[in-house]
Formats: sequence, C-alpha cells, structure tokens
Amino acid sequence: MKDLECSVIKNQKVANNTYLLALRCDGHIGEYMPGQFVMIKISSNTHPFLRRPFGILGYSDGLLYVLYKVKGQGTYMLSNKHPGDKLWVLGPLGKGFSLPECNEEPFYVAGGTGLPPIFSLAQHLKKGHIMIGAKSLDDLALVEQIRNIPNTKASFTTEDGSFGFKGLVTDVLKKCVSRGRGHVLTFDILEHDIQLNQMTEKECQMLRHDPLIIYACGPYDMLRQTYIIAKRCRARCQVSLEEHMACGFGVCQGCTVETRSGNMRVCKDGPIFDAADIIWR
Amino acid sequence: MKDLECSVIKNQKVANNTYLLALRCDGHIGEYMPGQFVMIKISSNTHPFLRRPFGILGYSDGLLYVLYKVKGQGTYMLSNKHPGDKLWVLGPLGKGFSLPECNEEPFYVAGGTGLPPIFSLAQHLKKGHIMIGAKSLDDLALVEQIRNIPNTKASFTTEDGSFGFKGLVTDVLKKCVSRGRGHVLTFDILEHDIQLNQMTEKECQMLRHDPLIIYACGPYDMLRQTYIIAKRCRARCQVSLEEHMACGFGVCQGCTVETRSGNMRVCKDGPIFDAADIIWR
Amino acid sequence: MEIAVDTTIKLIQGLELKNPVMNASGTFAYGEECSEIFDLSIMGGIITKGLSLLPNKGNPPPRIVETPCGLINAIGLENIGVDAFLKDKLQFLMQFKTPIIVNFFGSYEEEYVECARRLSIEGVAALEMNVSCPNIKSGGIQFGTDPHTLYALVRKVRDVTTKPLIVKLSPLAGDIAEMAFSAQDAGADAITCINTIPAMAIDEETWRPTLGNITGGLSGPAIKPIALRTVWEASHKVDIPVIGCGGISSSADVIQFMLAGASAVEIGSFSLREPFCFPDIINGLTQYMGRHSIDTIQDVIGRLKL
Amino acid sequence: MEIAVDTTIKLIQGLELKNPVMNASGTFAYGEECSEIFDLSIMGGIITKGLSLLPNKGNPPPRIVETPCGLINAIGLENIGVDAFLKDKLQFLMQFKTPIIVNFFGSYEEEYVECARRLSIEGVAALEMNVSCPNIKSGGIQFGTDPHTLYALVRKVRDVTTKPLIVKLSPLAGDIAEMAFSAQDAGADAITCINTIPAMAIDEETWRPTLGNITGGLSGPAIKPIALRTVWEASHKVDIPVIGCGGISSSADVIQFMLAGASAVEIGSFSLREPFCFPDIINGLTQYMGRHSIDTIQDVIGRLKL
Ligand SMILES: Cc1cc2nc3c(=O)[nH]c(=O)nc-3n(C[C@H](O)[C@H](O)[C@H](O)COP(=O)(O)OP(=O)(O)OC[C@H]3O[C@@H](n4cnc5c(N)ncnc54)[C@H](O)[C@@H]3O)c2cc1C
Ligand SMILES: Cc1cc2nc3c(=O)[nH]c(=O)nc-3n(C[C@H](O)[C@H](O)[C@H](O)COP(=O)(O)OP(=O)(O)OC[C@H]3O[C@@H](n4cnc5c(N)ncnc54)[C@H](O)[C@@H]3O)c2cc1C
Ligand SMILES: Cc1cc2nc3c(=O)[nH]c(=O)nc-3n(C[C@H](O)[C@H](O)[C@H](O)COP(=O)(O)O)c2cc1C
Ligand SMILES: Cc1cc2nc3c(=O)[nH]c(=O)nc-3n(C[C@H](O)[C@H](O)[C@H](O)COP(=O)(O)O)c2cc1C
Ligand code: FES
Ligand code: FES
Repeated sequence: MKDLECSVIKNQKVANNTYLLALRCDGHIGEYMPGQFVMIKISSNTHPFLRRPFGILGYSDGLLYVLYKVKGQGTYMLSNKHPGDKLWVLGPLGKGFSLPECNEEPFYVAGGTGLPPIFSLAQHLKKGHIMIGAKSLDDLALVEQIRNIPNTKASFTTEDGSFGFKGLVTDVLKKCVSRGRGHVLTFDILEHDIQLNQMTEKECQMLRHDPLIIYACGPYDMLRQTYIIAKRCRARCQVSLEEHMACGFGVCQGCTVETRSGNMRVCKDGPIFDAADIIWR
Repeated sequence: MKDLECSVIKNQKVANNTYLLALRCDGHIGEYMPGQFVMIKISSNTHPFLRRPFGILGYSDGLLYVLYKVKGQGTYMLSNKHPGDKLWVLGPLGKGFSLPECNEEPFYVAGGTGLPPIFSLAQHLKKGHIMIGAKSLDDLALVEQIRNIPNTKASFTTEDGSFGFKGLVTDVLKKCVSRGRGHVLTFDILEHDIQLNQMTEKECQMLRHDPLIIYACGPYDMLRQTYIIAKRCRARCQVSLEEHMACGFGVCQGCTVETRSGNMRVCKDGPIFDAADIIWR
Repeated sequence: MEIAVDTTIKLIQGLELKNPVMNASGTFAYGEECSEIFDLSIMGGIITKGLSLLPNKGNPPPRIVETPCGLINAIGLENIGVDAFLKDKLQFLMQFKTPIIVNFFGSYEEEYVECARRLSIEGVAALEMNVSCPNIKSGGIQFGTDPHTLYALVRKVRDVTTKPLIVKLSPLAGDIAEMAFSAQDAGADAITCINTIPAMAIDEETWRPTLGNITGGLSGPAIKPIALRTVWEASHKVDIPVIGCGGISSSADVIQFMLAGASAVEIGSFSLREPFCFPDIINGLTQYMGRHSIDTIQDVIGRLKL
Repeated sequence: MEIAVDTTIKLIQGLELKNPVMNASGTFAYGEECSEIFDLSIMGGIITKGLSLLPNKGNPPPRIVETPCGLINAIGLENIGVDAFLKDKLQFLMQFKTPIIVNFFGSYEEEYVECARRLSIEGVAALEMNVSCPNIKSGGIQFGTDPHTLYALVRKVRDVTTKPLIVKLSPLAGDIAEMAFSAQDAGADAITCINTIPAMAIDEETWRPTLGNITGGLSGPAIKPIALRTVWEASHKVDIPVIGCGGISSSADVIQFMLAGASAVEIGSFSLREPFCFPDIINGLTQYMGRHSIDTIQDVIGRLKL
C-alpha cells in the first residue's frame, strides 16, 4: 500500500454522469490484482474529509485508470478536476478476485458502477462471457473496449431496452446457465447484440456442463440474485461488495459485513468475497 | 450590496507573496467609493467557511481589481485560482473615505497590505503626496502604477533600505509635515526616489501652511503613529481599520471597535474612521 | 412557476409561521441590514439579537475566528438593551408581515424576569429565552446545563408573561432531553436546539488565544450533526414543538431537521456567508415539496423512517 | 538533518513517551495494519481499539458517514475481547519499543473491573478507560456525564489495578472540569479529552437515518475547537496530566493542544484519511521546536499566554 501523488491526465465523460479518469502516478503503485481498489483523496484541505473508494479499471506504466459515476459531493468535485490537477491515491487495497481453477469457465456480471473490477478481470483472464447491465444505453460506458477484450463474449442489457437485451443483467445470466438456454437465447436475442448472437446452441450447452465461476460486481440486489443463480447451477461465485469506508486499509472497522466466518472488513478482507460466505440481507 | 458570481481573468504575482486579481463580474457591482471593500467567497463548498475581506483596488467596466497578500489558508487558496475559475463577491461594503474639504491637501500613507484603498483614493482625487512603506523592495507592488497616478507625488520607503527611503513610512510622513522638512528631506533623499527629489523646499513649506488631510491604511501601529503625527500638525486624519469579520455587512457584531461614540462595526460603520474618534489601544 | 404547497407551520397556539425558516439570533442584528437586501416578509419569523436589560458592550476583539467548516464567535452578547429595542427597533420590524420573536438573556434570574416583563407588549410575537450562551462570564450557560436551575428560571419567567415562550438550550447538557423536559415542565411553549458549543482557538505561532475572550461558541456546518441529534433526542421527550438550529445551510438540511422532529428551524452562521440564503432556501423547500409530492410541510415533522 | 531537541514526555510515574504523539483508540485497530506501512516504534505510544470482556460484533451498517470536515462513526465498539487480545495481539505490539496503552470499556461496572483486572499484566503500559462511547446502548456515555457515577466507577477500577489509569471523557458533560476532577479524585492518573460527540445524519431523499445505529459519534477537524476548549478547562482544574484528542491533523494542532494544557495527544480520524500522518506530524514537531528554539517539548505544556 502506497500513498501516491497523482496528476490528472484525462477526466472525460464517457456515459451519463460517468467519467473515465486517467492519473499519472508519481511512483509505482506496485502489482495489483483485478478486484483491488484505491482510496482517492479529492481535496488537500479537510473537506471533503474522507477519501473515496474506486475499483482499479486498469494500471500500466504509471497510468492508473478509474471509471466513476457522479453520485454526491466527492464524485462531483472529482468530475471538476482538470488535467494537471493533483489527487492522492492510496492503494492498491483489499484482496482481488480468486482466479478460475482448473477448467472453470468465467462468467462476469456487472451492473451500474460495478464495471471496473469486472473489466479489469476479464482483460486479465482473456476468456469467458461478460454480461453488462445498465439502466439505458446512455449509462453504458466503454462498450467498444469491452467488446474488444480478446477471446471473450460480451452481452449488454438495458432496463429500458435501448441497447442489447431488455431487462436485467441477471435475466441474461439466468438464461445462459439454464437448461436449454441456447434455445431460449436464440429466441430472445436482439438484433444488435452481436456477440451473444454468435453463440451457438452447442456452445451454450457446453457451458452448462463445464464448471463455471461467476464474478459479479454491482448493486446489492444484483449480487444476491447472481448468487442465487450461481447456487442453482452449482457455480462458484465471487462478488465484490461495497460498504461506506473511512480508512480503506482495515483499521476502523467501518466497513464490516457479516459472513459465515464472522465479521469481515470489506476493505481488507474483501472487497471480493465468496458469495457463499456472505450472510445475505 | 450585491452578491455577484465572478470569473477570474488574471491572478498574477506582482510582489513577494502578493497577487493582483482581476475579476469579471457577472452584473454591475454599482458605484463605489474608495475605501470600500468586498467579501470574497473562495470556495463554493463550506470550507473555508467565511468570506474574506479585501479592499477595492479599482473597478471599471465590470472588471474588479483586488491586490492581496497570501497570509493563511484562504488567501493561499485564492492564489491557486486560475483564469476561468469562479469566485463570489459581496459588495461594495462599508463606508468610503470622506473627501478633502475646501483646499485640504491629501497625504496618503500605506503600509503592507494597506495599499488598495489608498491607491484607489489617490487615483480618484488625482492630487497629493502618496507615501508607501514596505519591508523590502520585493514586497512593493504596483510601483509604476503608483508613480503614474496623475498629478501626485509618490515616496517609497523600505525597512531594509532596498528601495526608496530606509525606515518606516511614518518617518517620511513625519519629515514631510515637520517644520523645515524641506531641508531635512533633501538631506535624506535617496537617488532613485525621483518624485520626492523633485519636491522643492518651497513646495514642502507650502504644505505645512495648507490644511492637510492624511489618509492611512496599513498595520495598526502604523495607523496609530500616523494619527499621532496628524494630531501634531493639526491635520485631519482618516484611517482604514481591519478586524476579523464574519459577515461584512453589519449583522454579526464580529468586527466591533471602540470609538468615542461607542462601539462601531468596522464593516458597516467603517472601515474608514476619523482617527480622532478611535480609542487607540 | 408557483407551486401550490402549504408551508405554514402552526408552531404554538397563537404563533403561526408562513414557513418553517427563521434566522437565528445574533446573525441578523435587528433586521435593518438584511431588509435592504431582500424582502423580510418572506421569513417564517424574525428573531432579534439577544437582548439584556441594559445595553451591553460585549467582548474585546478579535471576536470571530474561522474553524474547519465553522466559526467561533465571542461577541459577548453586545446589544442595545431591551428599552432601546422597544423604542428604536420594534416598530421597524413590525412593518414586515411576519412574527417578531425577541431573544433575551440575563446574568441573573431577576434580569431574565424583568426582560420578559418589559418585552411582553404588542408587536412581540414570542420570546426566546437564551439560557445557553457560552460568551458571558456570569449567567448564560450554567442555567442551561442543570435541569433544576433551568426549571426554576423558566418558572419565574413563565409567571410574568403570557407570550409564547421558547427556551433555547445548550448542547453541553449531558442529557438534552432531560433539559427539554424541565423547560416544558416549567411552562415553556417550545424549545430551540441548539446554541453554539463552547470552543477555543489558539495561535501556535504567538502562543496566544485567537479570541479576545479566550473561549467562544462554535457554530456552522461543523456542528450540524450534533444539532440534528439533539433535535431527535429532545423531540422524542417533549410534547411541545422543537425548533432546530445549528449548521443549517440548505433546504435539504431543513428537511433533515424536520424529519428528526423539528417544527421549524433557525439559520445563523450560513447567512453570514450567504446573506441571500433565506429566499433561496425557502424556495428550495417548496421545490422539494413539489418533487416529493408533499402538500403540507407540517407532514414532514418527525417522520423519520426507522 | 537531525535536530537535537528533547521530545520526551514524562506522562505519569512509570509511563514515559518518546514524543507526545499517539494514535486514538479505534482508528488503529491493534496496530498490525499500520505496522506494514511505517515503523510503529516512532509512536509516542500505541493505544488499542477499545476492548470489552467478551468479543463484540458491533452495530449494523452503514457505520460511517461523512459530515462537514468530519465523520460520524457508529462502529459500536466491535472488538475481539480482552482474552483474545492478550492471546493474539499483545505479543505482536510489544516488539515495538513504545508503550502499549489498552483502551477498554464495559456495559456495567463489573465488566470494567474485570477488564482492568485481566489487562493488568506485563506488556501493558497503561489502561485507558472509555466512559464516553456514544455507540452502545447500555454503558458507555452515561458513566461519563455524571460526576458521581464516574467517581464510583473509577474507584472500583482503581482498586484492582496498579497500572497507570487514564480516564477518557465525553465532551457532553455540562462541566468537563468537574468530571475530570471526579476522575482524579477517584484515583485516575490522567484524563483524555475527548471522545466523539453524539451526532446524527439523515438522508432527506429516503427519509432514513444514514447510520445503521441511527446515531453515532462525531470526530475530525470539525470538533477540534471543542476538544481544545475541554483540554483548557480540564487541565486548569486537575493536577494530573491531560491527553488531548479530537480533530488533530498537524503538528501545529499538537502544539495548540499542548499550549492549552495537554501533556500528550491522540490522533484518530485524520489518520484514517492520512495513514502516513504519524511520521509526518512527529517530524513536524521537531522542526517546530527547532524553529522556535524549544529544547524540551515539556516546556510547551500549558504555556498559553494570556
Ligand atoms: C470497494 C469499492 C469500490 C468502488 N468502486 C467504484 C468504481 O469503480 N466506480 C464508481 O463509480 N464507484 C465505485 N464505488 C462507489 C464509490 O465509492 C461511491 O460512489 C463514492 O464514494 C460516492 O462518493 P460521493 O462523495 O460522490 O457520494 P456521497 O454520497 O456524497 O458520499 C458520502 C459518503 O458516503 C460514501 N459512499 C456513498 N456511496 C457509497 C458506495 N456506494 N460505496 C462506498 N461508499 C459510499 C462516500 O465514500 C462518502 O464517504 C466503489 C465503492 C467501494 C466500496
Ligand atoms: C476591510 C478590510 C480590507 C482588507 N483589504 C485587504 C486587501 O486589500 N489586501 C489584502 O491582502 N488584505 C486585505 N485585508 C486583510 C485580509 O482580509 C486578510 O489578510 C485575509 O482575510 C486573510 O485570510 P487568510 O485565510 O489567508 O488568513 P487566515 O489567517 O487563515 O484567516 C483566518 C481568519 O481570520 C481572518 N483574518 C486574518 N487576518 C485578517 C485581517 N488582517 N483582517 C481581517 N480578517 C483577517 C480571515 O478573514 C479568516 O476569517 C483586509 C481586511 C479588512 C478587514
Ligand atoms: C455571531 C453570532 C452571534 C450570536 N448571538 C446569539 C445571541 O445573541 N443569542 C442567542 O441565543 N444565540 C446567539 N448565537 C447563536 C445562534 O443563534 C445559533 O444558535 C448558533 O449559531 C447555531 O446555529 P448556526 O450554526 O446556524 O449558526 C449567535 C451566533 C453567532 C454565530
Ligand atoms: C472509527 C472510530 C472508532 C473509535 N473507536 C473508539 C474506541 O474503541 N474507544 C474509544 O475510546 N474511542 C474510540 N473512538 C474515538 C477516538 O478515539 C477519538 O476519541 C475521537 O475520534 C476524537 O478524535 P479524532 O477527531 O482525532 O478522531 C473511535 C473513533 C472513530 C472515528
Ligand atoms: S474502511 Fe476502515 S476497516 Fe474498512
Ligand atoms: S463583520 Fe459582521 S458586523 Fe462586521
């Protein structure tokens, strides 16, 4: 864990209320695992007081990428930063995803601001099926970059049907893992979801027999739903949790969640957890 | 009194720790009298919480000029503003200088950050003798602009003698108003103080006989000293006081000073006071 | 667009506010300065600077120091005194069609009583008793930290006035609910939570206190979370209305205080920074009500969901 | 450049700190995480998370909410319990050559007493008794707001331990000096001022409290002016040392607290934002001493000029 002064290189709107931030770090942040995150200090004076947690979208050659949505005061102030402005980055923090074992086929499910760790992991593993959900086409960021991750399939879902499947991203997941899902899929496919369209019935049926690992990041309800589906098809399931954080490095107990092995700190023991360990609300 | 959103046009270092700020006001600040001031809100979030008071250096065509010295957090943050950044300006506030009566000859005395109202007044009256004091040449701002005020004389004093007279600005004042001061002056003159050099003994003696009005702005001790000198030569004396302010428009009683007519608010009843009214500490 | 929502608050029998937003005492003087910059008739109520029986010169300077997201003041209750107020200021304030609430204090019980007696005249809509000022040597805050002392004092004042009587509490009380209860018991018609919190600032370069009076009272957004908690605690204990005060700086804050149990609010420090905040915040309230389909603001009071 | 100044503080007989800077309880866990990022031997002292007799799961989430220049926490004193601490954590902490101060609390008197008894073993340099936590239902803060209850409690704990005993007070006390005096009277060796201040946050969109526990404790720069005032008041009343705590975020702040009367300080919230602040602030102190020609930092304590 380091605390690096960083310069904003780019801070660009890439979707509705969503920005892609590129930071040049003064120093090397070190190795990171997909799923880890950083705490960004937005102001050098004491308001806003706390740093803000953001997943690492990517890091290479001293350039750190973060994808964030403007939610409240902190992210709003962040969106007003210009190239050359300074930010302070504490990281990498937490534990990353545990990688697929043996021949586990990865499925990725991301909703809302859950994209960064999922993107980072798919980019790292370079295989599997990425399912991205959003409210509407306007909320979808990095569509091309997701499609361009080598050797992966990508499906998009929007609640209003403005792009990809209409519905929830977990609906797509459900279909992909259910018996005869190849059949259902071809029935449900929308014209412009090219990748999924190319999935033959044979491929889909193969998935069902192969051991699966499902990675998910997004709203709590989406995670729980993903876990229910994973359980049904006996897939391993890893989820990235969010909790309000003060420190981000394990000392304040501010981000505790209950698990089957007792209280765990999202920031230090997570943010990635085995879904089966979590005591779901 | 208005509250105007302003854009930084220029924020330029013009002396040691001293900046010249030019603001384009979104709206007309209205008529102002030299000696009045503005309260500048430096941040749109609540830290720093209070606005900061600054004298009006000049205002024309929607452009407001402020000259400020970096002292603490507020002025430090101000010095980091770039062209295009927003600031909020409440003003004009307080009472301005009362103008010379009949044939009163104006003397102006400014020390430290006391220049703005004095500059503004001399520019307005276009007559008299301006005496500026600073620690060192590096601390002197706007020397050329002061010299260029039409129809006025300007003397500069530095404590370390790096420019103009060596000593305190009140030493110069003392000499200018004292009997035979013409004589003393020529004796004391430094080569590069051109304006004062041009003052003949005759001119100096004339001053002594003419009624004088002395305007002063700067550190408290300088003001008190100025008042003592003014009293000795029976000159009217107006001083600009500073006090910590919360509101700047008269509602909090935060800036009260004791005067012979009771408590007065520096922000509303001042900042300009007749030196004779003040109960000096 | 005018939104047809009902912002009136029936605060106390005989004291109705056209909306829940008032100024706090001491940051509005006697209204004259603010009347030059906006129409005071929009205010839910106007609260005067705290008055004592005789004029008071207050504390030596500096009286103000800024702190993180707040300020400490040590004005020391400088004021013109009850009689000068009645003679020179009340008439002026009465022209605005909004209740005038007079804030007052004393250094000893009899001063409180005499102030209340003299202030109980036409034009004064209610009295706000300050038992919680940290800025005066004798009197003030010690009345506001012991429930028995408070009860006795409020009782005596209650006996001499039929005006609606509001008691303004200090957050220093170990148990603010108990203090509120004492005040109610003694006959108060409403409670204000809270006054400033005793605080201090030091200059590490000169080794001197920054304030002329050494200590003062902290206010502003920094104390908002504390004020909100006191409103929550007090309003659960008493049946009389609670007025929220402390760090309010937006219509969102006003709603938060009302959800916690406040029937009305007072805005102090923020209006020193933003003199035009009253119209903004009052407008913000009607907009909020429109957005949330709230017809009468009275329905927000104490409606926190647990 | 090494500046030859003496930063040691003889806090209590048998408890000497190499400098006045410690962490506050609850923002440093049991030291492990911070030991990975800097050398804990630089600390003036290390204070553990507050321990209870049995492990404690704490409050439901969210436990943290940011406020203007501060935060409210409602951790609810989650901790591993006294026995697990002694078994799993103490040994680790003892490797750093600095005093280990164990913070503890109870829900009833006997729990305080039993904690103190068990914690009175080698390796523990001192005990800090938390009588002021706003985050637990029973116990905690009510011990810290009434001088008689406090006296009785401290007395009982004093009887079972010869370790230096520090009592950590709540700012809610109407008169903090009186509370400090009670603690001293009952045998405390030092006082810590202050714990967090009870506070609350509400989401005006959902109409719900932001914290799972509804209320929590406010800390950070927002409360610094209040903490400083309590140190000033308490240190004038008692003869035992006062430890300052609340919103400290720089070496300048440390000096201010010491001028007000603190013999040492604790830094909490700021170190959540700036995990590397301890080395920075300790270095800043020696630099300050050099700049002001102060040979021994002990000479700064209580030297405010009036
Ligand atoms: C491990 C982790 C990784 C995250 N990664 C991303 C990401 O890559 N992109 C992205 O857009 N968002 C991400 N988030 C959520 C992001 O941290 C919040 O949206 C952000 O903190 C909101 O700050 P704000 O000041 O704009 O909102 P406000 O609501 O004003 O914040 C107030 C306080 O609440 C906290 N808070 C509010 N919402 C959340 C939340 N969902 N999770 C944690 N704390 C919150 C803030 O940190 C702050 O302390 C992540 C959260 C966590 C815990
Ligand atoms: C009527 C008036 C006109 C002024 N005009 C000018 C000017 O034209 N140019 C200029 O450089 N300075 C001027 N000053 C002084 C200027 O206001 C302070 O230097 C400035 O407020 C310091 O802010 P800070 O945040 O940098 O310092 P800090 O010390 O961090 O400020 C802390 C608090 O103390 C207040 N404060 C500190 N010093 C002063 C002071 N001398 N006077 C009033 N409040 C103070 C600040 O406003 C703030 O509230 C004027 C002051 C007054 C009262
Ligand atoms: C400059 C100033 C003067 C004050 N004077 C008084 C007063 O005379 N009487 C009183 O009851 N409260 C007084 N107060 C307290 C405020 O009315 C209010 O209770 C407190 O400031 C908290 O609210 P705020 O955070 O909105 O300012 C004063 C506060 C300030 C900042
Ligand atoms: C997350 C958190 C947890 C805390 N836990 C404890 C605790 O277990 N025991 C205790 O005495 N104080 C606890 N405190 C209070 C701090 O020790 C300290 O008194 C308070 O936060 C004020 O200091 P600060 O402003 O520097 O944080 C906690 C504070 C925070 C922010
Ligand atoms: S945020 Fe502090 S322990 Fe996780
Ligand atoms: S600063 Fe408020 S009255 Fe002058």
